[in-house]
Amino acid sequence: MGMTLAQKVLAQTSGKPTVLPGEIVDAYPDLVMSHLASWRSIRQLEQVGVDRLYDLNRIAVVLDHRSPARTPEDAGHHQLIREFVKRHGIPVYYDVHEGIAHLVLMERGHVLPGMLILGTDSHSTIYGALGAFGTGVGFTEVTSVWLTGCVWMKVPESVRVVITGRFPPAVFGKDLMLALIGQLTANGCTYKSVEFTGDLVANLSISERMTFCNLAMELGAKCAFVPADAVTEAYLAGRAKRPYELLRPDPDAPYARQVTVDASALTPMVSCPHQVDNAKPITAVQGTRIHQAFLGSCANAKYEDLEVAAGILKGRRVHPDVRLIVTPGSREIYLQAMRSGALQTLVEAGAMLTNPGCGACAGDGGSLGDGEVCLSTANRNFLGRMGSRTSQIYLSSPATLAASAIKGVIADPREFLA
Amino acid sequence: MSALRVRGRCWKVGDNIPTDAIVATANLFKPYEEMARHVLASVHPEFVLGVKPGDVLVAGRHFACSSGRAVAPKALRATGIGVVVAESFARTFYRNAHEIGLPILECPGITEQVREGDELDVDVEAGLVRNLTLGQTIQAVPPPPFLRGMLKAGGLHAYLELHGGEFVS
Amino acid sequence: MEPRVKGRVILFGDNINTDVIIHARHLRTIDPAELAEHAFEVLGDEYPQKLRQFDILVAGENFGCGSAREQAASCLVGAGLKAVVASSFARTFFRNAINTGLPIVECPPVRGAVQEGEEVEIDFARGTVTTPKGTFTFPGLPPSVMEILAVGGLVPYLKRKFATAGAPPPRAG
Amino acid sequence: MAPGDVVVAEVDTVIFHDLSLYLTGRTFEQEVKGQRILHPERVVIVFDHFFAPATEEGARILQANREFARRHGLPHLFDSGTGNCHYTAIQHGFIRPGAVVVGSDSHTPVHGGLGAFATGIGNNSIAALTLPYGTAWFRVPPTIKLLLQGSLARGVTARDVAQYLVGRLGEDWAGYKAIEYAGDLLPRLDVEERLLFPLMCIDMDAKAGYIEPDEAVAAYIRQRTAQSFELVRNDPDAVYESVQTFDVEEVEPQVACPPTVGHVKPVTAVAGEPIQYAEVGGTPGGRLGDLRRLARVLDGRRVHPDVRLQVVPVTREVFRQALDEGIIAVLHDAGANIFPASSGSNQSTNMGALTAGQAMISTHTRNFPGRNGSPEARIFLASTYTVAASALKGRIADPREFLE
Repeated sequence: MGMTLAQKVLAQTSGKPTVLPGEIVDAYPDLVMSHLASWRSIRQLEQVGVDRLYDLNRIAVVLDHRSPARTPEDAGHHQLIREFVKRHGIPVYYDVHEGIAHLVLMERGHVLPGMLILGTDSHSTIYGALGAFGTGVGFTEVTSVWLTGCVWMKVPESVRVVITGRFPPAVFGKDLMLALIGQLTANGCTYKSVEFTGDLVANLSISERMTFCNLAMELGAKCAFVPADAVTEAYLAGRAKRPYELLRPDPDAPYARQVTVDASALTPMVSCPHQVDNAKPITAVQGTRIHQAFLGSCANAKYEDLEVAAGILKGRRVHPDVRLIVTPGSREIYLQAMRSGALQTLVEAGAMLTNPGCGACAGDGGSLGDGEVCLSTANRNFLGRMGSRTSQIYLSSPATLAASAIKGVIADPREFLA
Repeated sequence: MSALRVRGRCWKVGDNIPTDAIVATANLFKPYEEMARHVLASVHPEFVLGVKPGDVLVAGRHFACSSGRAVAPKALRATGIGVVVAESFARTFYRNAHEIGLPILECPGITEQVREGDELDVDVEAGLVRNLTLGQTIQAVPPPPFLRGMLKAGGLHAYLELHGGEFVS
Repeated sequence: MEPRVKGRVILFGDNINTDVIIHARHLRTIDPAELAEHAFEVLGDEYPQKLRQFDILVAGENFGCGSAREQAASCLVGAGLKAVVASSFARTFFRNAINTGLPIVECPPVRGAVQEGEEVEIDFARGTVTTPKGTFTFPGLPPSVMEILAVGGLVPYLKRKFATAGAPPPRAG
Repeated sequence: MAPGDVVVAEVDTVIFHDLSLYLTGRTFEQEVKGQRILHPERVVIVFDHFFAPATEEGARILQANREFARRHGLPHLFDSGTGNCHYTAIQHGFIRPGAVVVGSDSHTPVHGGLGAFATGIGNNSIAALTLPYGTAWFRVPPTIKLLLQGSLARGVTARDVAQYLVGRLGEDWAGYKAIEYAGDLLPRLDVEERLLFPLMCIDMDAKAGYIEPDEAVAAYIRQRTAQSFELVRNDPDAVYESVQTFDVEEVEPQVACPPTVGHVKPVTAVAGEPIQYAEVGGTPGGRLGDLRRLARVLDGRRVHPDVRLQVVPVTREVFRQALDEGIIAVLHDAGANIFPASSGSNQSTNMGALTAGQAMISTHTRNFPGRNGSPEARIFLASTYTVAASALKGRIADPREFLE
């Protein structure tokens, strides 16, 4: 029997010809990403008392969650990390000005099809947008992999999501994922690998593929993939740090489940407080008053996302009772949006533009007061995540966000993008 | 003894103490009692531990410079001190202290003539500081009549209430 | 890790996420005891204290979903919890629990069989959870994972490993 | 009226930032009870410290401020991201020659550079007197005239001269006094550069700083407001306590070193001091001129890898203009990080905290221990050029080598 992508990557990285779902393997990840949590991994390393790292070239450190330092503690943690990186000569290191770790590592060609990548961030599933197996781990596990190079992994079963049709106007990858999470629930793919396929996916931009694989985490997935193809190759041209192969699943690979989604039947979606799977069509929540709109996070602060929002906001003004915070995902995105004029448009419309990074999504700026409501393009709306425990977070696409920022209430973007 | 006559133990700090050291930004939005627990902690950690109501804070030149921060005199008052005597005050603090009714007295030469722990008797109206431990009297600059009136009333707001929103000379 | 644990149960529902277990603002430390002072705080200021009065946390589906933050597991250790029983776990929480030495049991019937404050007993060797409404079995964890849990987590495990082996293993082919 | 008299003056503009409004609002509602705000339209509120609050406390403060403004019908609230409070007030036409401007930010005297009488007064003063009665009390200060003569040497800006004066004259030199700046240097500077003098008069403890407004100021104001104003000229027989002349030709780039603003040295005396953070922002930095100067030094170069360079435009308009001029691209390419228009790292309310042993060089105004995080961190203050050069070198550096 053939193998799914998850099986192939784990077989390859554990030195086996084949692996089966359920089997536990000792795999050697190609890359271990740690963000601000790195300081904790460094402290654990001191606990273990060993300082010789397995392979410096498989380590990536990116400071994104609290950038720049907000407190002396943050500043101290950053300093500890910088010193560690320097002392060991870790070559893949990006400081606080670069942006969200996931996006930076993909843009700079560190993420390639077929790689096994661990990250101290649950949304490491996003690496599947380039055909890599990305999954989140805790900081102690990072310490362990720094030292041993190795991690135990249970080979996951796979779920195939076949997407057909085309998006109607004002419907995007985010809407599809919110609908899918609503349908399958937050527990729908726990411990599983999700493979996206179908006509729509074949032509989908890497940006939208990132949104797919990122949000798959909110299904509980261990990893998610859009199998690498010509679109992947085009993205990696000029970026890839080394040669790679286009790893694809075997035609007879075993899937625990197949789900088919007809994109043409979708409408703009909003996830309501306090769970991502509490997803509803825009028509069910439109008119809900918002105080803050956050265009940011690894889910939807990519260049295309900024362009979509700017397209709607062009020549219009953010509602006076709304704060629109725009946090581009990375420096590359920031610069691209600057050169295209999208940033100018957003600033003219009244947005507050912050430095690239995780920003408000990770509680770093844009905190909410009691009873305040935020519409966000991020991937989580859990109770209290962005501030007060009486605040509320709704999630949507950048288009819905832009329309809502103009109206001051959750609004249907189709009015602007018919 | 009126509020403008204070007798207590002397606590000393140096020149150019910024308002940041009186109330750090991190404590700016705390209740005054909470602020009072950290007053001057970075320059004189024993002060908040030992200060008693009616004690006298003696400072060098340019006391309470840096940010305007009108909570600084309020936090000082919340520690219980009765008066601040300094070689000189930063302008905004000078204003702010009078406006909230915290007695302060400008007294050039004071730091040379008192030691930490000395017993002081301060007469703000008369502009006199008596060092009871050393048996010396030091002449200070009494506040001008306008500010004395404000101090006696208990601050600007109390003054305006007393005089129906008018300034009387 | 003790072969058997027994104690009073604190009950939670489905999809308890890591933002609820320990908010990002408290991730300034990795000390389990300090973290425990803020566990479940978002549900109410009384929660960190309340948690300490119980021994075993029982929850429904998808416990620990959300971030990969390891403190979601270690704060429970700091609060003195001896084990977590859930109908299912989010995978990052599952790994983090093992790595911080917090025993976890996946046993769906338990959630419906206990009330908060009741006593249950977990026998890890036999793979059973005994509740007032009966005894339920659960599949054991793989031996490689049990090895980590048995010594109290990944740091002690690594310490031991390097003390005996001396150097990292050879690189994979 | 004569120096020493107490006068009560009608206030034209009251400036609040988020911190001062919160404290003043609390005093107004809890201590000065039952009063209404006499002139809501004269109140300018700018959220510039907690520009994107990282804490719930910050969010609550902004929320309380928004509610205060709504409750009292204050129409001019500029929410997070608009800019630094003083430049936002200027940008939106609230400052005019001859106006009386107060605020509880100590740098309110900056507006004296546009011919206003402007000074910092306490929250209590504003809560008890200015809000309910529309006035403020002042003791008429004696005035000192400082004549600044000559042209600036290469790599030297108004900032350096203003800082040099603080170092030379002392931190309490002008206590309770006003300083009028004059001399042939001023007409050679653009209007925003001149503002550095009254801005930094506070570092000599002056009550106010003033520059007699000229046509350049009038043109600058006209770009920002349609309201009429008069260019108030000094009385020919104005009495000064003293007149002092400084020749600025010899002034070198200056750095204010820890622990106080008066600890000023020529850059050559501190060059080589390692730094981890550099910031161009705050009331004396982050103006369009600063961003241009910064870009001039950084163009085609890279910030030192050990340094985080933070750039904070003073207003949204400045940022927009800098985008158009390609400045932001130059700064980004050099490795700088750009932040929303705000007060940036001032007091590290929203960013810019330092841990023990770290050092920052910035265009901000204060360097007291503990101002930005740990009391064991060190803060150096300098001109945009010096901050730029230092960011490139990773150490405090003389900017003149980059400005051939």
